[in-house]
Amino acid sequence: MIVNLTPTEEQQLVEDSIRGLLAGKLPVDRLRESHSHGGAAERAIWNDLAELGLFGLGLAEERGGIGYGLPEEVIVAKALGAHLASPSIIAQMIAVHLADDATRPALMSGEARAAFVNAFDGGAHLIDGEGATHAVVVGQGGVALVAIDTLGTAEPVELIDETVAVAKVSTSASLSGGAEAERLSLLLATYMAGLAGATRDMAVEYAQTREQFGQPIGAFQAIKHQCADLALRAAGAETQCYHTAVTFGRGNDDGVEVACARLLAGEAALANAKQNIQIHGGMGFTAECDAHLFLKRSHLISMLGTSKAEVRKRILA
Amino acid sequence: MIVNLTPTEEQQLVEDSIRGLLAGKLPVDRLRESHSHGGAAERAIWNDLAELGLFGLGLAEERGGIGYGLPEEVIVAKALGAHLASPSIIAQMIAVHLADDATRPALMSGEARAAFVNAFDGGAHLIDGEGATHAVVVGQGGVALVAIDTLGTAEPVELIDETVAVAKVSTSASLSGGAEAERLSLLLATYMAGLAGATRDMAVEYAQTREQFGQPIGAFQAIKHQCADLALRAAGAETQCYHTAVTFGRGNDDGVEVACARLLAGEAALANAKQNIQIHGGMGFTAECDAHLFLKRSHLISMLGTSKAEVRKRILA
Amino acid sequence: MKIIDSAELDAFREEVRDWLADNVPKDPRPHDGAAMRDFDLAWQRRQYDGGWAGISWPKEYGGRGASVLETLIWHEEYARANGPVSGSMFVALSHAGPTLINSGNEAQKQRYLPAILKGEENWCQGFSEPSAGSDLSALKCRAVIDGDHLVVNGTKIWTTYGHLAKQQELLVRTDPDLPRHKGISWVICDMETPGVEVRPIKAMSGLTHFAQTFYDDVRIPLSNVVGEVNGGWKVAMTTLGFERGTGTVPHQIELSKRTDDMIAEAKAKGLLDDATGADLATLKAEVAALRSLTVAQISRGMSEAVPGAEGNIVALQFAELTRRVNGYALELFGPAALERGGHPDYPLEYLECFKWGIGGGTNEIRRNAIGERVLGLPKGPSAR
Amino acid sequence: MKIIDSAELDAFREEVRDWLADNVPKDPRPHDGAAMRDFDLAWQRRQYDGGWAGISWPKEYGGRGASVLETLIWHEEYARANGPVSGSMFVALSHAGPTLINSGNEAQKQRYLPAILKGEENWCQGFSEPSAGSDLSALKCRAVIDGDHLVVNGTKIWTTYGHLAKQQELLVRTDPDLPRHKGISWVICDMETPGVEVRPIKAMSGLTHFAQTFYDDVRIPLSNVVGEVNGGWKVAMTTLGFERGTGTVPHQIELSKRTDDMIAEAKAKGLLDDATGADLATLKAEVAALRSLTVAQISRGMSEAVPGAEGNIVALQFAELTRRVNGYALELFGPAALERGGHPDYPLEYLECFKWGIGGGTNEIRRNAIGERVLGLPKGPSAR
Repeated sequence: MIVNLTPTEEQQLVEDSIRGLLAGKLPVDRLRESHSHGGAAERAIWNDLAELGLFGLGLAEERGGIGYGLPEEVIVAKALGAHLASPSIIAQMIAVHLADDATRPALMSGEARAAFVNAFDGGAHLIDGEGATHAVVVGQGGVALVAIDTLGTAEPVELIDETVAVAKVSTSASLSGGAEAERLSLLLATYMAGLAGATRDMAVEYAQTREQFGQPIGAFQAIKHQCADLALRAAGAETQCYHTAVTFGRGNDDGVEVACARLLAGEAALANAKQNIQIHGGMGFTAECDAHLFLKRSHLISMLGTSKAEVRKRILA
Repeated sequence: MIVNLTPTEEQQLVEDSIRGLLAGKLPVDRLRESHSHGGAAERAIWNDLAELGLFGLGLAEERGGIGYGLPEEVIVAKALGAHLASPSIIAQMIAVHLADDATRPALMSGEARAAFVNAFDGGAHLIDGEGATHAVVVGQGGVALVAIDTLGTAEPVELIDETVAVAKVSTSASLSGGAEAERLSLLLATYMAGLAGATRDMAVEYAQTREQFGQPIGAFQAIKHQCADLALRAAGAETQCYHTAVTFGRGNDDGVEVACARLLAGEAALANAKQNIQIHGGMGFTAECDAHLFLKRSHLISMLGTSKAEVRKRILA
Repeated sequence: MKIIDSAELDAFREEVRDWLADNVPKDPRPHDGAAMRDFDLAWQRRQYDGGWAGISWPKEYGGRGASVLETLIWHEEYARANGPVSGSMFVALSHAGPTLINSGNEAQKQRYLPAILKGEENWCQGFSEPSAGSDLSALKCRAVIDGDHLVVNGTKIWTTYGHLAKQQELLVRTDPDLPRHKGISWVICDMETPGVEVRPIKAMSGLTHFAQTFYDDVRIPLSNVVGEVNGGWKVAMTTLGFERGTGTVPHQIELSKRTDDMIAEAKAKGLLDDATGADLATLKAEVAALRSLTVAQISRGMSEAVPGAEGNIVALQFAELTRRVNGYALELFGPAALERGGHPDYPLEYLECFKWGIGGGTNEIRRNAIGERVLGLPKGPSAR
Repeated sequence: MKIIDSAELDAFREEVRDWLADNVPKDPRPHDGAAMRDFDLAWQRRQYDGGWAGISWPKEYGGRGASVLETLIWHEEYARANGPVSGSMFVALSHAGPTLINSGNEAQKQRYLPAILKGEENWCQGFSEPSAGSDLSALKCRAVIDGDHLVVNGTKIWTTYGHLAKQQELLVRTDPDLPRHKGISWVICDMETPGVEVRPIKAMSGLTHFAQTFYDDVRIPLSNVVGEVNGGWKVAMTTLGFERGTGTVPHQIELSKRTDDMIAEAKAKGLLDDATGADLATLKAEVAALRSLTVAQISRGMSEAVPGAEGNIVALQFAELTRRVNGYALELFGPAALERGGHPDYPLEYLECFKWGIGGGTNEIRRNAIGERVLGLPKGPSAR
């Protein structure tokens, strides 16, 4: 098996169109305004996303999907991460795979909407749930798609990431593993690789333009080498996600590959977010600079579903 | 309780005299010649060490010792580490504490000699055992002093550190913990802090003198910041060892403090040794440069007695 | 290396402990805003009334005149009694006050020092500028002499509690033709002077700790210049702390407590396994190292008047370790620990701790200082 | 992003696999010395006889002319078959040979290339100097034209297998008055020329991998200059690997195997608990990242002729990871793993792996290159 990780022309088109849409409609700085929080900006373009074919991109044509595969889905997931898009878009992308024939068309058209529920020992968090008809419940045991009204009463709570709207709920959904759980885990990993890549780019741009001691700070090795480390981590996470997507179902141990992607991307997203703040100095510590948003989102997503301890166990499984 | 870590005048005298002796008789570069290996150079000055009062330095006067305490012993242990002295000197320093009244005088005078036996799951290594009459056996369970002839047949083996002479032996000594085992662990920790300090000094000296791109390499942040990290680790390890020595038996949890010292010093010795090699570039990779000797000794000593896993458990005990 | 024991110190410790037990505020300290400032000022006044204000300040300026050892005891007991952080009084007590004592004239001392100790006026620092960052000598904020006044124009940023302070220690460029380190003056600026405009800056934690200040033809009496006109660099550089390294003790003890609490909570919740145990043991060992480094720094302070550059080692260890400890809590306690508003509020503590290592000397600047001033490595090819 | 499948490639893979199964030496490769060199030359000859020598070299120069994909398959199968490292043939095959193909004249190609492929002559590299280190442009080794010869005086260091090589690619300064990067020539030096003296240097592992070479009035025919006199910098900089990133595949596969073996051994020995499991899982994930980074680099090599600076990312990840993996084995398996001479010889593997990240570009130089050439950051204040 020989793997080529260079995007095909078709994949490049997929990437260009999602990036184009996101650049226009979901620029990161939208989150400086609280009225864009909680997935509001995403809900406003939900139909555009559906029309772009995002919901069903990797679903087989015979099941009504676009007929691409995981490689195209991860391309989208990475772009979503780079734009700090609401996790609900990933939830919807997964929901179509989990849905039965009756529900699927409404999810694909965007008429029905999904949001994540993170089910953990002692509670559950519904994330950006406004307007959702379905919940993609994720936890140690895997994933399940349920109707939103199966969740207990929702009680708002603020998490570390104030740009998402969260409510405590309860759920008794029985989660299951398997290929769709792995797909979800890989999409989340790639979303985090997108976070890691975006903070690398932010840091590099700042290092090129910000001057101190009469030099752009990127000329100083202390900053330059930090940027190199950002690039190393982002590249490792991204290529592992892509490699896993391409080889999925082709004889590798997918569970191990996905778990590696998840661990690498989670660490890269967090470490890069912290380093990006550090490189931005005082500015990076303010709420006015976008650097902190990536840190907060990294914590949120790295704790969605499988825990780090569980991920590491799967790598050695 | 207020702790002052600045050496007293008397402690400074102890330090100056041991350093003076070691600088003259055990310069690190002696180990470039294999005839100094295996503790040979140390055996040649064993009587000088005894006359300096090293064997019994921290032993109470009523037991025939010099009457100093742990602070003075760790000052010596650190100097021994900085000179890559044979671990047998530490073994002898501990042996006088472990010995019964009949044996102690001969150990203090240097007439009887001790060497370490590292007892681990599956074997035991006698280190620099030539001429030894006694063995200080160390392992997970603690420490024991035994006569050298209680060990099984000695079969020479080369360890990672070719400057020590090692033999596989067997021992059925029953080890015990307690204050003397903690004392030993602290002396080994401080020996490693000595290794960490020496590699910091080596790296800094090289960075000050070696030029590249028309500058001393220490002017470049990549090297300067590595040196700062060497200094941070060495200082953390050293001050923790000293603090533990001063407060020993004064109401702190000595077991936890010693374990912290051991963990910090082991990590500092290893990390600094690696970084020192890196800073020395090609030269650091050669057998001609002393940098590798510190790496090898760090591995040897960090595995003597309590394992890292056990050390970490004790920190949380 | 020895234990210092004395009946006098024991008695002093007991006195401190008793007073703190009776006086440390029971109400939680507000996180920010005027309520926080008022809390800080009231607590300062209470210490003043108890005879504890300016613990290490010389007696002649109203301080307690405590020795290094007594100061250390004060800070230890203060931390153990959960005494509140000095917060919006920090600059006044630990920086501006000591600078005035060292370099101010008698009139300035009489005017400003009692007001600090009594909790009547707090101070902020106007050193950093948007374009200068860590490079103080590049500051541009301009002051022109006009009669018996300075007229200041420019801006300062990262001024901690600038929006809540009464006075400011302000560095301005009074002669742009002199070399960079010359031509700077150290001036007392009343924040209520016309032309001073303060824009609060929200931190990523959601709290508002600092501000940017804009100066538009701000007239400051020349009598507010501390030291010589154009001699401000020297004034700023010779500011001596009287605390001799003891000021970091509360942070160190606090971090140690936090780590022990985390370990206890992990045990209680059944989260302690070999893996988390290994991580927690490493953190606890690093906390022990921080404690020992702090003690070593204070030990040096007992015999050396001028604090050495080794303080950067303590500060660097603290800055990096506090992020690791607070970050690990989020990982250890799982998604529930991401919720805001709990006790402790893990995300708040975590987000706040990023300020260490950025404000008051970045980790990079500290590594430069350790390399150059502790280890004697040469300065870099360019500016530093 | 796709899987490349074709019957031709499958057939090629099978052919490679079969040949390697029959021909890879069963005897262990000697660790160093002439025995090692002779082993390497004999294995090269065997590959030549089998038609596999110079897998990616153009056919016109005696190579196999394999495509990038075929080269990749070769390296994959080679690693899986435990093929020996190219060792003392590495410079000839991967550097000197390709340089001659790119920049040599026809006579030079005819004289030297077949001797490489047939395993008759191995090469070493004479680039680094004691006072120049990573800074090639500062080289001082001097060559003066005397009739139709160059007369060389000076010294080179870190010459891998310099004491075992027949030919050397040598950079000398032919005009000290030109700017640093000019005035350098790329010369073929026969190591048996009078005046060449080689001092082997022992590495910290105890093995002797490299040497310092001294040149005392060494006369080299001008016909041995490759490219123009004073044009050596250009020759050195335009050396293109034909392998397009596939050359690192054996190292990556080897490290992957070593990691999996370590995990298996830990399981077998009952050493796998939550703590060691966490460490090993992290290492295995990093090994997966190295694999994926390598695949990405090769993917770029399929469409781009000139290898990009991204290769530094792969090299840096490998250099740092191999130290971590080999170092962890010592920690994991305890004091018994400190013994030399076992299978594997953990200390030997560990000590040897420090060469990555020092030789052929330090980690620091690679981080500079990633910062400047991949990310587009400005060069540093001084030289770099």
